[in-house]
Amino acid sequence: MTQETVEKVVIFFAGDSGDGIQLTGSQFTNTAALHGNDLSTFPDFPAEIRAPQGTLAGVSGFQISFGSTEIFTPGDECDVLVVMNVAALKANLKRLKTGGTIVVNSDGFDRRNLRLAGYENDENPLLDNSLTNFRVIEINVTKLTRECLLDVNLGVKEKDRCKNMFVLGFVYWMYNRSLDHTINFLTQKFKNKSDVLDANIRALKAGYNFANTCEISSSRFEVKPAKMTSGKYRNIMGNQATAIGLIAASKQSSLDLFYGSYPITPASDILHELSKHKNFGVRSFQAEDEIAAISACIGASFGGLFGVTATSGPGVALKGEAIGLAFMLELPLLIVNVQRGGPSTGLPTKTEQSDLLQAVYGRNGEAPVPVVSASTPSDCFESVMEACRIAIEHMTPVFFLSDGYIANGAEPWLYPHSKNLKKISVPMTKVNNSNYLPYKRDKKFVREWAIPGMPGLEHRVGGLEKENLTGNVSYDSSNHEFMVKTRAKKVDEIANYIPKQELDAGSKNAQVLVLAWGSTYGAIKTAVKELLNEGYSVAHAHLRYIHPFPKNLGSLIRKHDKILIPEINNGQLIKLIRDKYLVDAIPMNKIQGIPFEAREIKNRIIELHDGE
Amino acid sequence: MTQETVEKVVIFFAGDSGDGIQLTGSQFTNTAALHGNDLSTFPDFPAEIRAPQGTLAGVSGFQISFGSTEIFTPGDECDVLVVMNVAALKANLKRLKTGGTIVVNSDGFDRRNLRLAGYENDENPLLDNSLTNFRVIEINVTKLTRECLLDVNLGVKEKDRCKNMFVLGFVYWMYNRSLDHTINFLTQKFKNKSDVLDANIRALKAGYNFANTCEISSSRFEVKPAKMTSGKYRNIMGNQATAIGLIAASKQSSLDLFYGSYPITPASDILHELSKHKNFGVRSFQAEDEIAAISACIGASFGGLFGVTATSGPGVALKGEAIGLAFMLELPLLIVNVQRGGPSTGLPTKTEQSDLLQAVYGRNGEAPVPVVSASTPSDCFESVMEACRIAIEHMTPVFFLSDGYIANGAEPWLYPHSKNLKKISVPMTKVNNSNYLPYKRDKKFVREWAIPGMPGLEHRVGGLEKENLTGNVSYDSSNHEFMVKTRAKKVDEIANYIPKQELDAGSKNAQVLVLAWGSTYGAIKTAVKELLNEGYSVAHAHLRYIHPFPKNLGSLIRKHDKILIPEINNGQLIKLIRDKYLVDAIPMNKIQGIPFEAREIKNRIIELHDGE
Amino acid sequence: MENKEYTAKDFSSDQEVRWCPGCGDYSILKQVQSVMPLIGVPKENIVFVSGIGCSSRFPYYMETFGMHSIHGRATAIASGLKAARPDLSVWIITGDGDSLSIGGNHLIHLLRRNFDTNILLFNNQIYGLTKGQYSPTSEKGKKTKSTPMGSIDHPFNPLALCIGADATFVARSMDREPKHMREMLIRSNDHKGTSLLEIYQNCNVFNDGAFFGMTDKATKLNQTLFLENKRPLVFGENEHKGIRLDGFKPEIVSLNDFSLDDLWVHDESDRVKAGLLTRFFDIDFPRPFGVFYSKNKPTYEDALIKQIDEAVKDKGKGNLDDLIKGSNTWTIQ
Amino acid sequence: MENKEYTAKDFSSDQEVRWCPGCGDYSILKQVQSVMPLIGVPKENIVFVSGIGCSSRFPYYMETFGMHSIHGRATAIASGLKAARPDLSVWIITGDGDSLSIGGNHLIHLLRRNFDTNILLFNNQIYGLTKGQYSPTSEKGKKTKSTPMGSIDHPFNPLALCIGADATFVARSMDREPKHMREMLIRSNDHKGTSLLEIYQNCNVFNDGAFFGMTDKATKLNQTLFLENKRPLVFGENEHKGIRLDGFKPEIVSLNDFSLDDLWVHDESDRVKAGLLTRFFDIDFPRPFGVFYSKNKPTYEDALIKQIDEAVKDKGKGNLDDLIKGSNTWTIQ
Ligand SMILES: Cc1ncc(C[n+]2csc(CCOP(=O)(O)OP(=O)(O)O)c2C)c(N)n1
Ligand SMILES: Cc1ncc(C[n+]2csc(CCOP(=O)(O)OP(=O)(O)O)c2C)c(N)n1
Ligand code: SF4
Ligand code: SF4
Ligand SMILES: [Mg+2]
Ligand SMILES: [Mg+2]
Repeated sequence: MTQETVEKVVIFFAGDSGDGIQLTGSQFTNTAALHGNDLSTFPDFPAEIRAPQGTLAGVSGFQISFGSTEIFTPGDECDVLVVMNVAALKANLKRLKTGGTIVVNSDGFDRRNLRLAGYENDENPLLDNSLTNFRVIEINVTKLTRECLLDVNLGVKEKDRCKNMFVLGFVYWMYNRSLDHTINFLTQKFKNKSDVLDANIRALKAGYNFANTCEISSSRFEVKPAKMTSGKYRNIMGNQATAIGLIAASKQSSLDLFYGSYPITPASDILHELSKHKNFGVRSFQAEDEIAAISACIGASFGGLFGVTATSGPGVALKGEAIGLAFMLELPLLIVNVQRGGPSTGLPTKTEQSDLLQAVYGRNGEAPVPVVSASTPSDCFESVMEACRIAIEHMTPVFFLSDGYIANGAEPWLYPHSKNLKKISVPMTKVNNSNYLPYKRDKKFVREWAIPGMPGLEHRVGGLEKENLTGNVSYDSSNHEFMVKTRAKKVDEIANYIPKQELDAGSKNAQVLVLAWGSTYGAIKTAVKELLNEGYSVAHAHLRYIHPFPKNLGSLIRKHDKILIPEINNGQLIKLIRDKYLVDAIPMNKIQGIPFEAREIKNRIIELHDGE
Repeated sequence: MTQETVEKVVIFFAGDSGDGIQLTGSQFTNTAALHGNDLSTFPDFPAEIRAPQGTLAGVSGFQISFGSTEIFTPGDECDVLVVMNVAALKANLKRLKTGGTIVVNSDGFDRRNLRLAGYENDENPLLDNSLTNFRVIEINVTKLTRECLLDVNLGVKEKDRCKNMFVLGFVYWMYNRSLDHTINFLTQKFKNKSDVLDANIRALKAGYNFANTCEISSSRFEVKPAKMTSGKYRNIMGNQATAIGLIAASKQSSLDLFYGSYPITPASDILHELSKHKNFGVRSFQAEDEIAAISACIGASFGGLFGVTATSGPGVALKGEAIGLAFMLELPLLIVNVQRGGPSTGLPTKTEQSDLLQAVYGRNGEAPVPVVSASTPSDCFESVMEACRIAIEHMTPVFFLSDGYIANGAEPWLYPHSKNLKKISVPMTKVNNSNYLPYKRDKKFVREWAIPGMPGLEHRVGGLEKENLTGNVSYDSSNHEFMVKTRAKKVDEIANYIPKQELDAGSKNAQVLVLAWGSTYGAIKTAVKELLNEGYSVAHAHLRYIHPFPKNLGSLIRKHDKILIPEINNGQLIKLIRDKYLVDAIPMNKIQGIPFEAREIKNRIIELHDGE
Repeated sequence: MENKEYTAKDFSSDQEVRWCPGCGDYSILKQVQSVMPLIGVPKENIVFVSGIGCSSRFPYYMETFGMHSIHGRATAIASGLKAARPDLSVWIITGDGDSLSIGGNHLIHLLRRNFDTNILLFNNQIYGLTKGQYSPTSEKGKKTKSTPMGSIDHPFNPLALCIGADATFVARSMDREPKHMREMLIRSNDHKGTSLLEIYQNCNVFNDGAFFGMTDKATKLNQTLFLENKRPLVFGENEHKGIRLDGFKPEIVSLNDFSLDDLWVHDESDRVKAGLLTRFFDIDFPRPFGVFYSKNKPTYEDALIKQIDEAVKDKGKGNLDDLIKGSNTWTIQ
Repeated sequence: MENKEYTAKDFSSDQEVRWCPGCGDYSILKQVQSVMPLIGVPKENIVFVSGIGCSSRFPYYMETFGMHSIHGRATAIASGLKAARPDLSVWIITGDGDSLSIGGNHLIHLLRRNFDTNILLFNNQIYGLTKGQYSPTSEKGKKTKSTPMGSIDHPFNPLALCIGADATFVARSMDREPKHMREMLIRSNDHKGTSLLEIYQNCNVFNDGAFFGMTDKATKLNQTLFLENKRPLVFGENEHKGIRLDGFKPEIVSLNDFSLDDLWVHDESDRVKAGLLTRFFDIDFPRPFGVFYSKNKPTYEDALIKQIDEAVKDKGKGNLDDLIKGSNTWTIQ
């Protein structure tokens, strides 16, 4: 047996939806985090709610990349594939790098499972030499788990549910991890079910010990803690960070949160999370549809709360008219779009960045709405707070763009203390403002807000064009032009209240600039970092603010010979950039419902760098 | 009395909504048309349904430009203003050019009318020298009309309704027109009301004779027939031309028309017009909302009819999700947007071009939809047929953009004979196609269509991503990318099936190119024509096809030093052009709910031409 | 502004009223303005929310807070407003197209949720603002701009629909009955929960005389039936006719042949009978006006606030740092 | 394909069925496939249109024409399809969220217009596809992912709502009653006009046992009531209980104390009584299954085609050149 020290490992756990793969993955994650590794994870759910057991459609997966260096993505190729049945192997073998390790529950390769996974005539990938390029560790997990639980007072079904702990124990051994965290977790989770608790812990330990004694696995790996900024960390998923960020924005502005939403994948988890936090004064409202959801938010914002609605692409399509109203009313409102594969119903469980132009242009009339986007799961917290800040301080609906990859992905988060969060100031008028005019503006072009309950400030708002200052209905030609331009100016003016764009890596005259937004961050970051180490002249700028762009963006990008814009769509940010700055930026597009791999980006940069 | 010959005259008729101004205008129009003048008209309705009589809000207007030369717009400044009361004068005096003529019903300047129009303390514009820059012809129209009808057996109210005919008679005399057409019209209209008929004809003749005898008006004008292409003409409004074009497309494709719509200004008249033509097999359906309207159209198209839905901006905002579905299903469908002032409810009765980017980008996911636009009232006919042809021959939803200005404007139309209209071929599969695959494509990337009732061709379609060829649901990554790109390619490919872009005027190396779309046509055409006569190096290209652009557009526009893009919005086409061709086109924007004046365009071109 | 005694005038904004001369909307505006001083709410705590339509211009004319929103969504907007601000008196102004065509879904969901808001549904059986297309309450066969051969849609029975959606308060009044309307407005206001008041409103431009029989002196008494709780259903000249129930079947009887005791006695709390009354519409019966049905049921906003209070009681007022931290943290030195 | 005698298998597509094992949808699919051969329509003339939801995957499994559309719009799409193609047999598949939440408005408008289509409303009182939020038919107080403290919305009574919207055919069945379901499917098909068939469907993953009392051997007979036209309402073990009407109030009686003649006799044509039956829901009564209400009324598509025919008769088949020309032309030489 050898003990190797490695910098970074990517493991993919896969099995049937019923196999507890997500739990296994998250336990491994937390243990790695506690060990001090940097990491990044992504779950891979089946598209069906619960496809028949043993089939390809039913495979659930969980990918984790962890290391002693900085980690920005869940990894391209996997080093280790852990599979609970043959369908899981078939569906995911393509992820494994040549020479990688497969940990196999060989009990999941019986005739029934083989048939369900589409193997005919006694084909069996374990027997046909198709895996010769990999190191295969076969374990009779089912059998061994049952054996170690022989004298536990549970049914077979319940015992079999401990298989995942056996495997987890095995993998813990491979990476020299402590079982403590998971044992604590189990103890908490099954505190009222001592039999189940006992069984799980036994299986976990059995797996660990099996690895230790059987010597089936000849090597053990050490992944040292990463040198990370010191401080307190937690693991966080994007949707969670978004929900928490919304509550934080509510606190920082002292406006109660009204969250109106209609369930839709992959945004629903924000609703689920927020509805748990009623003790923060959050009013969560499951509306009858997306239009009602945003309309209710407009009503709530009119009433002086902060209205937030979240959905995904098709839901945004329905909200367009109401967004236009909110824009005319100039009320604070946040529209969260957790993007998914489109168009139409598309690929609801897959990720995509294809709703950017919809956010920027998808309404009738001249109705520019600020657009803010998040780049990583933990970044959702700060960026959604920024989106809220803009909505409230500038009295406007704002789009916040996340996507399925960020929403469900997780990473360690050096979380802030609330006292270090920005305050959000609310442009509420004074109660006894006898000169109140609803559409009088300050130097930011922001109107003053008066809400029901303020005596003497009664006024009417609406979607018809309004007279400057008074807000009365006006059909006057030049007033209309003035108002259209003023509203646009107000939004453009936001550029003065956001940070300048900075380079994330590389130098300001680098030959190739990779310019991007959203969830492509990790892959680009990884690629650019490697290339910088290898001596390439490359830089990376990642946009949080897409409308308006940071003021210095034009001068920043024009310093580079080539501008590469990778997007998980057919080219959307690039249209905005080309239009605005007249630069011949180069698109790089992947529209497969999955993120870029760092190496794809790397190769493309090298191509551009070395001529072409 | 003099008789002058003039090339072109612009008259504006104005009065209370109840004064029959629209009828007066349309009678004058038809008479001018029959006289052989070229012309262009535009009605100016009040925003309220029926605002109180005598007020500014209640003024209704009608503008006509007619001449012995080509006429492309209803005119910038007016030569003659005909007003039935003081509110009409106050609201429209700004339209009149210095030295212009005002024909005034002085009975509409009594104390009550003055007060209603907002004049206090016996102010009266007829008495205070404020009109010294104009030639004022005062007539006691009310009194004179009553007098000439003294022995007619009608009530005062009914008699007063003939005032407009008195005025019309007067103006006919001024322009030396025959009364025949109007007498015929009245005879038809009041064939069962001989008293009313008699009264109207008397008033008409009385007005004519009054002018002839009283010598109040010292000059008479002759506007000779225009040299127009020979052939048969009719007068037509944009919405009418759109409706007729839809029926023509239905005929030319042999697909019955299903028209699903929800009323909205200024699109409703298409519904009104089409619902009159059930004998063409038109199924018009007033749905419960815009979503139901387009959904019903999708159902109808699935059933093998041709689904068409029309609305205005806010309605389009609601249809976005369903357009995405139609795009995925790849069924023929037309979405007509008669644009109006936005955003939100905006200025419903005013014109604007601000829904272009919504048409191009306003949906979730990658869902490019072809966009076709009309440039003049009569052009609606041919351009909507083109939009239908693309929808049907390329199996895709298509946007057709018109606007309030075109919709309600009118002009003479050299109408075609049906045998000269293009046939539209329907990509319907053969009934016994045993190899039918719903998403197999021809060389244009168009799929074959099979509809319910075709035995053996049963298949399922839907909004989830589909497998190439079969159309079965597919979550496969590379299939998704393939399908997204294929659908985009199919739309791009349409560029091979539309005409190349041509210059409307000017030469291909002119210094300034005016590039535009939609209802700015007339004003630009007028301006460019004048400038060419004056020796400027200017050209005009007007886009009918906006997505995809004609194939040669890039090379065409790059030949010019400066590209000016006038739009009735805050700059939308220009974004598409800059993005696509990286040219530093120059915006020219007017957002006042009213069209450009030719002289505005002209001045801007001169500025650009002469340096800047 | 001091919380003084208001008059109707205090509720009149400075905006010129812009309906067509003769429109029934004027009367409704007047009655609402004259009722406002009676409901005992400071005007800064009153909000009028409307959709789009002639009727929906209403909020501009009220000197209260107001929103003229988008077509069909006033009910949904008001739901959010009331959830956010249960302290406000929220009035929804909507037309037959606004509430029953594009806005039908939000209407029925508002009713089932029972937010304490007051809906005034101006039913003129036509689309006024878009100049005269038929609406979901227009009678079948109606010739309009969009139906030159007559409409072929069976119309909604708005009150039957609302009762089907479990409305807790359903009433009807008419533009030409100002006194009755004021009474109904007060009843709507008093009801805790969603009140649906349908108001017949004459559009004298596009659908003049839609309710002629119910307003014309000659026919009015025979064609209208004014409901009062616990009172028998009588109508006609000198109230000489009555309605009795033969099993489930209502029938018109003369009080010469029957006594008041034989008649159907109106009971606002009886949903089944209220349902029967809404059907005096399909058939040759007088049209009922008044409160058809009224029932107390918990409101949505009360339940919402209760959950928030409970959550605070159970878990304490949310602590942001605890939330940010979550349950599983580690420290990197 | 020849117009042969079909079997259920002919209606099974080649697509693998992908619901959770144990889902009630399987049974419904099976019954529909087995009923299709009985309706006498060539399968190329049958179309299944659905919205979005677990249930809405249904069309993929039917070897007919089909469309899996977008959330809530199947009813609107089917309306256009039927208007375009009255010759087709159109089936709408929808869930409680699809039809009553986002799609509520199109549903009630379809019902009032009375297109001859068949709606199968799979009511599992939960959002299945989005993994378990409460729906508009979930009981108040329900704890779900979006309502950890229990839902506070009063649920719709779907059949009461549909009757309020003037539905012409309203029925209920259940996944676990295959024979009854087949009967109801045939009745739905036979009804000319919109048929609304609510089917209780167990979602064993997110709302298991929602209808347990109505399917469990021990309670089933007491908690269900199977309606048959012209037959008295009896239920319970050995049908020993019945329902009689005391005025407008239904009451449960024992057949020891009352005879069959005393009982309420079901009458499918009586809308008022159908309304009462839909309310066996709020209260402690057995849940009725069967046809609540059925009434013939002209369909929208027939009226539409009639107008087209009349227009052709009156004005002749449209001549395009006449239309283009209009009534007022002139010639320039
Ligand atoms: C999304 C949208 N669709 C359509 C319209 C056009 N529109 C405005 S009001 C209206 C209907 C008006 O009817 P009703 O609600 O009965 O009000 P009324 O004018 O009769 O008072 C319509 C169709 C709109 N403003 N917005
Ligand atoms: C516009 C839109 N909003 C939301 C969704 C997400 N969504 C899909 S199905 C569904 C509800 C499913 O519930 P139900 O109709 O009862 O069907 P079931 O899954 O229970 O059969 C929702 C909210 C969507 N697909 N589209
Ligand atoms: S159109 Fe009808 S409803 Fe509208 S303001 Fe005029 S009269 Fe009133
Ligand atoms: S989630 Fe529920 S309704 Fe959906 S397939 Fe599974 S069991 Fe059926
Ligand atoms: Mg109306
Ligand atoms: Mg459901």
